[in-house]
Amino acid sequence: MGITDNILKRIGLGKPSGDQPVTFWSKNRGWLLLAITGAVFAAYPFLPFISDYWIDVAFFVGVYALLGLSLNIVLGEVGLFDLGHTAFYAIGAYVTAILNTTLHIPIIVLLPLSALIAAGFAYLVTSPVIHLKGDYLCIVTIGIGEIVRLTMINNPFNLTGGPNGINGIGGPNLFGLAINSSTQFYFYTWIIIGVIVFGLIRLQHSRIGRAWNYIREDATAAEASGVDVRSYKLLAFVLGAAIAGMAGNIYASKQMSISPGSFTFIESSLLFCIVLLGGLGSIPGSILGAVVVVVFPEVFRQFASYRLLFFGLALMLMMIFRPGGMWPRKREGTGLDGLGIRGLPRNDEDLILLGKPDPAILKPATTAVVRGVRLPPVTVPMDEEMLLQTHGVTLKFGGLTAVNNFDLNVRTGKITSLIGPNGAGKTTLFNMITGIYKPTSGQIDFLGRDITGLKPHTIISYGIARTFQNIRLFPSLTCIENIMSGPHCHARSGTWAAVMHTVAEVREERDIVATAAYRLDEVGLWSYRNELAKNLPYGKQRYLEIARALATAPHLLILDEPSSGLNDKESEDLMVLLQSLVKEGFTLLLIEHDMQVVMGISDWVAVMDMGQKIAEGLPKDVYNNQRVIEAYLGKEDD
Amino acid sequence: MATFFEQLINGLTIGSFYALVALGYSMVFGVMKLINFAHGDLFALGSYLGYTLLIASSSWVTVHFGLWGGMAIAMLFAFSGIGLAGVLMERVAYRPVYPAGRLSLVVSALGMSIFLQNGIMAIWGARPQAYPAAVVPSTRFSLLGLPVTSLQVVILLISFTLMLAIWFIVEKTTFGAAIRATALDRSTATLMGIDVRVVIFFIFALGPALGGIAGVMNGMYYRAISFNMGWTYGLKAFTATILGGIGNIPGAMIGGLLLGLMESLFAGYVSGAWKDVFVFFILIVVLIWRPTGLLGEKTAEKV
Amino acid sequence: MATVLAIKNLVVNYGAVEALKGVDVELGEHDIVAVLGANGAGKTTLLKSISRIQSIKRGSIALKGLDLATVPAFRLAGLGIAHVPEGRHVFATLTTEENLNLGAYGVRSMPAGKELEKTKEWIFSLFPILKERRKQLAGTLSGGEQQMLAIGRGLISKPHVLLLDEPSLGLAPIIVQGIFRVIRQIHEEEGVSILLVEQNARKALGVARYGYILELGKIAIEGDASDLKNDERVRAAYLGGSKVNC
Amino acid sequence: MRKTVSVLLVCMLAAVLFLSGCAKKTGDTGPIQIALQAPITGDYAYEGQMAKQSVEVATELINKAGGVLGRQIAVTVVDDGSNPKDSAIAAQKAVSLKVVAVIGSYGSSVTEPAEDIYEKNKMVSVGYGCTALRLTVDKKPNYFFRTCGRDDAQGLFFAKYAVETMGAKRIAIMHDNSTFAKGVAEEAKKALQPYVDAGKCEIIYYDAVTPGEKDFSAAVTKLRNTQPDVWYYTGYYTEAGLLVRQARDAGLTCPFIGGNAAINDDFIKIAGIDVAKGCLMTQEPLVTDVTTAISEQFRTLYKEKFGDVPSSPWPVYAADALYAIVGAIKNANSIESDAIATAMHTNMTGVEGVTGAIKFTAIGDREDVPYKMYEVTADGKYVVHQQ
Repeated sequence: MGITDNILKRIGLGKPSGDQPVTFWSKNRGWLLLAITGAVFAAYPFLPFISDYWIDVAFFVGVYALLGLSLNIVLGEVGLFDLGHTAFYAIGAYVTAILNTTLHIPIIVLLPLSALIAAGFAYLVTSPVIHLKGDYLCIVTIGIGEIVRLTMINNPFNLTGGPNGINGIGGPNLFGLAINSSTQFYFYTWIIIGVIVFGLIRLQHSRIGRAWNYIREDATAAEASGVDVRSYKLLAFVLGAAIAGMAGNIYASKQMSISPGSFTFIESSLLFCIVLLGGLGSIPGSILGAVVVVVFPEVFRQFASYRLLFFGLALMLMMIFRPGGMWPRKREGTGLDGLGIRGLPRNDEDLILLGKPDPAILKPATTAVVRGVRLPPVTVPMDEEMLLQTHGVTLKFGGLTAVNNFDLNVRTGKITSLIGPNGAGKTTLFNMITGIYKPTSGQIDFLGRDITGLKPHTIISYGIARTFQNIRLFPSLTCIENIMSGPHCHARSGTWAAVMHTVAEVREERDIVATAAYRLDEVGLWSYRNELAKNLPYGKQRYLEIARALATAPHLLILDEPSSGLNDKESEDLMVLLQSLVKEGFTLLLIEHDMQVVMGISDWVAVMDMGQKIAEGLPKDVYNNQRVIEAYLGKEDD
Repeated sequence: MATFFEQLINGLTIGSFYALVALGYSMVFGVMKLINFAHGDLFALGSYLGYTLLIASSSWVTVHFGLWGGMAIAMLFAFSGIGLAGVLMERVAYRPVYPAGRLSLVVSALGMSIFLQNGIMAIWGARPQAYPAAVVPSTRFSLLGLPVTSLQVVILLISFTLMLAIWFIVEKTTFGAAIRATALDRSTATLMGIDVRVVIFFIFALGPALGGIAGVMNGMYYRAISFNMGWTYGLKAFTATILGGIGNIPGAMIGGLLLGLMESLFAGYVSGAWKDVFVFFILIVVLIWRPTGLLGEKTAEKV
Repeated sequence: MATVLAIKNLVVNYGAVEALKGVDVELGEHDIVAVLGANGAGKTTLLKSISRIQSIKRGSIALKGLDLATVPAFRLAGLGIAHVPEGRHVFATLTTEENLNLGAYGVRSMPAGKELEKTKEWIFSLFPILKERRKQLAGTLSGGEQQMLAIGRGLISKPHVLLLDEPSLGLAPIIVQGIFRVIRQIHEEEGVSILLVEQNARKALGVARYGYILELGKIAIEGDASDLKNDERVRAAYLGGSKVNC
Repeated sequence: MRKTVSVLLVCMLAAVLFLSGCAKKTGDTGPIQIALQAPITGDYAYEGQMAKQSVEVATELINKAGGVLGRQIAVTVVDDGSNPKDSAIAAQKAVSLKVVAVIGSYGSSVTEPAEDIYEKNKMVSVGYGCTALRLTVDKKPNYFFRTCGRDDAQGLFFAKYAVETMGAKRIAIMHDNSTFAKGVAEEAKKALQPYVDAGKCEIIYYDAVTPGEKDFSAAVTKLRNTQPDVWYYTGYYTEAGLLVRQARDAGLTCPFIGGNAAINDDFIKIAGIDVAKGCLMTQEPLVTDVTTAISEQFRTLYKEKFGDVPSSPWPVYAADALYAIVGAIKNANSIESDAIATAMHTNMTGVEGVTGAIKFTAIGDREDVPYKMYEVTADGKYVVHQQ
């Protein structure tokens, strides 16, 4: 029930908050509206002024809504620039056509099958290119779309019928009921859409939907928060392709004949427009976008040669006057209810308390399981005192040695600082520890395990979290959603669990939000939970980023210049927080230039210059080390 | 071997059209981070402008200024006309959408493209038009044993001169540095005393205007022009731009020429029907190997 | 001391939020003025408003009596205002030298040629490392070198007024010292008036003549730098206690 | 509770699936409504727009002559945008307009979904530019007809002409991967097969070019190197014009034969008369070569209204489709679909179109479409080639 409510709330029909009297209407608002929508849909074909033509138009709205929804996953949720989505649609249609006309497999059996094959195809073609950025991915998707279309035209193995396409495709048969009239197709399609929308809304409000959004907002930060970016991108393509494949099946069975002319680049760009017109990441928006794109040219059909002129104009005007789309997804202000998570404690304090971590979790694990993550067995002799050790780590970029044979020891429960001139290679070393770069040589041991060269999202699930030199948040998500990326790496529920709301999934979701609530409260940002991260002042963004890292329940927290941009007073507040974290059981590793901070709280300081260690020791020894003074500290004038 | 060289010249000619259109793409993208999907249609419009000038004056320009003079005037006409159209387009379709972000701009650009295409159809009709034979120079001669037309040579010369000129302006002059600075960081560029509006004006005038010239040359060379020819060229030029590394001027040139050569050689030796499949396949392979195109920067993102 | 830059009752809005709520700041001839304050107090907004890359809602900014609202933003460089933005903002894919040349772009009286070369030599004498790096892409420089380049790029137009935004941000102590040395040097030797925005209050007040402290878009405290250093409120809020001793 | 409601809702909606009706036809006064489905926008917009003009002219002529059954006729245009999806909606629109019959449409793959819809709704439709075999041969439709010829007839005509009349040994076939061009090319290849088997000729080149492109020099160079005796191009005139010119530039001298989509005044304009001169085209008789009274009237009125006769043969078949429909209505003395369809199949006596008498076979193809070889003359006209 939660989700329906949230949608209603977004469109301004939600339950009244506060102490307004509970009426029958307010109590059953969700169901009533759903029933009304259903009734309107059911009644539509029987309205007196609705001819078969308008029913067919509604059918095509349905097909495009499905396509819009499927592209919305890729483009809207994950932000991948896909201008070749028609390829998957085409695959679905052709699989249906070929298998139905040659092997006479019933259309209804082909519905899931074409989805499956389209999904498999998407996996095959996108996995080698999924790492490409923005416009480069865009041209690749265009290329895939064109390759598919041209292959269909060129009729390999006499399968696709060449430019003529394939005819004689049958209609779906539902347990003896043959679907062939316009009205039947209308209902058939819209019932399928209903089911898919239900699943998509559930996905949108699960860790999977959130992970997609994290990637869209900032892929590097998402990876560093424990999201397996590559897999989630692929999942989006695969799911999107599956739905597009279904749309292809429906289209082919309605048209009875298909040809490559239906799967051109223009179709792909129309789908792109549907998603943008509706609003990125908005499910009702995608459906509305389909309505506009299909109905608009119909209304203007009598203007014949001018109708596309108007259509082009309309697209521009829409983007000028409603740049966010017609029905954008609103995130802020919907409160925790907007997350669509069930079984939360009624009041804030209980929720925050629920998220308080078990102190055992924060102890470096000698056992093999940490919060649901099965760790690989210990492979290097485990030193109880040393949490992290780098042995002779070296990284070369071309001819340049950024980090040279560096040994760093981080002791459990202590604050270790890494200082050194700008460009010395400190951040590069951090990037190797957290898995963004792979060392040229050397080894990194953490908790007695060799973590050299593992992916960032794996490393974070072992217990190393980080913040960035230039704050990297998920700007258009709320603060609580930002922090909910932290526990993501420990959760296990998959797509199916998210759609079905399994018991384990519901429990996991509740734990995620509770953990996030606890950390948000810890850094003093609870009152900002429903604000978008980008609207926070700079200093608060720093704290938000630290809270996000803490929410991953790390053993080691790596902070890259946490006091940068803070004045002396603010730095002091930060020091208080950092020291309290150590008391809580975290181990800290800092890069810092502010000597007040470094000397004030560090237990151990290592100094790096030109990729090499030039000194290490207790803060006061380092501070008076002549070599460090020469290379880094300098002599104060005043 | 002679065939190979012929295909080479064919490839260079078509490639130089791609390169000129790609150059405009790349310039606009470099500064505005905008994929101007309407760019191909401006190219088509350029073709029509040149055609109209040569037809409307019933070859008056050709009669008075000779074949080459007529061609030059038509090119200048299209150059200025499309330059103006580019600037107008930026004002009307893009400037109001900048705050909405890149994806909205793509939709606006697609809308502009549909609008332009159907606008051309509304004005000049759906029928393809042909540049009249009387206005096209067609002297044939043999160059190093290969049969070429003087028009082909002139087109190659003009294209390469234009490309070199643009490369020089952008890479070697102070104004070029100002353009590149604007592309990187607009407000800091303003702090340097760079008038960003002038840079944008310049980019949106020159980029499309190059396409306009290419449009006229294309019309002269192939004679046939149609209202929907912009799509094909736009897509190919975009491919070329990406192949070379988007936003990179020499990259666009190399991408365009390479694309022309690949098409020509593949169609000539293997199959015309599978040509575009091959081209896109190569593009994808290149991108897997070099994720930011052939000349794209290989800098890792700083974190 | 004659006033070079006079800011009166400056109000700036970000959407509905008031970032500056009526600020008055003055910078004299041959002067260094520091603007301090917490994050989000509006310091950077102030500098951006002066160089007109931030639109203002109310108030006036005058350079030697010339109302800057009448001048387009890109002309300011030619009028002798140089702004070194926060976070350096060097043009990463341009070379060091191209970056420097662009600094003089807005100055018509400085045609590329001898004059420019001479000024460049002066910059190189301030920051010798830049000369070594002149053919290198700015993006490949270290943070400290980029900051030097940003300052050099501002100075190459030989400005009357230099707006410096957080020059010490994220830099090693030794670099910070060097940069402050140069600030003092150009002020003393060339007579450039400097408006300095800093987090590092101790350093800033060490070099400045006068200081303003911005709080939530308003001037909370102002006064001579030496007085501010000893002001109890300033000490508590901005200089931090001396809990740390080393 | 929630589950029950969902189940109920789904059951309700499913039940509705059983209840679907269909529309019925109109009254008996006022003009007889006929629809023209044509590509007014999209890639083949020029053909669609000329078809519209042709039908306008034919309508005027018919109405001036008193209409049919004492009523005038009126034609509504529905645009199918040259693509199959729009075609289905356009067809459904025509059905919902409750017209008596439909003219349309142009391309085969665009016509196909529309044909299915018209067939399902028992509405007579007459295609005018859709030449693929399967529209009639595979489907054996009851309500679908076409006034244009079929790919195989043209392919056969070419094969016979090339081998028997011209005595060509090395034959090159080129198409543009469009439904139509590839259809003719395939049929031509099929028709050549017996000759190939008999060792009389060989197909030394079979490939496609991409429509919409302008540079085919790579393709023609490849073609030239195969040294063909004759070269058949089945695609559209724009590309045909470019191809011929670029082929001549590349030094290919063998005779060029175009298909019936290549015949168009613009072919000559694009190729240039020096090159176009002497090119051959396989083609149904052109409107200019039919000397019936209707043809005369049609040409005169078309010229009057639009300046020139249609530059392509297809729009004329759209006019013929109208004549066929009107003739069938007259012969059937009814505007009921079944009556019209029956008349079309069996009783077309006295029905004349712009290109001559119109009769249909049992599966709806036009009877006796005589192909002729046309030649481009030195003054840029198409005349029947005299061997």
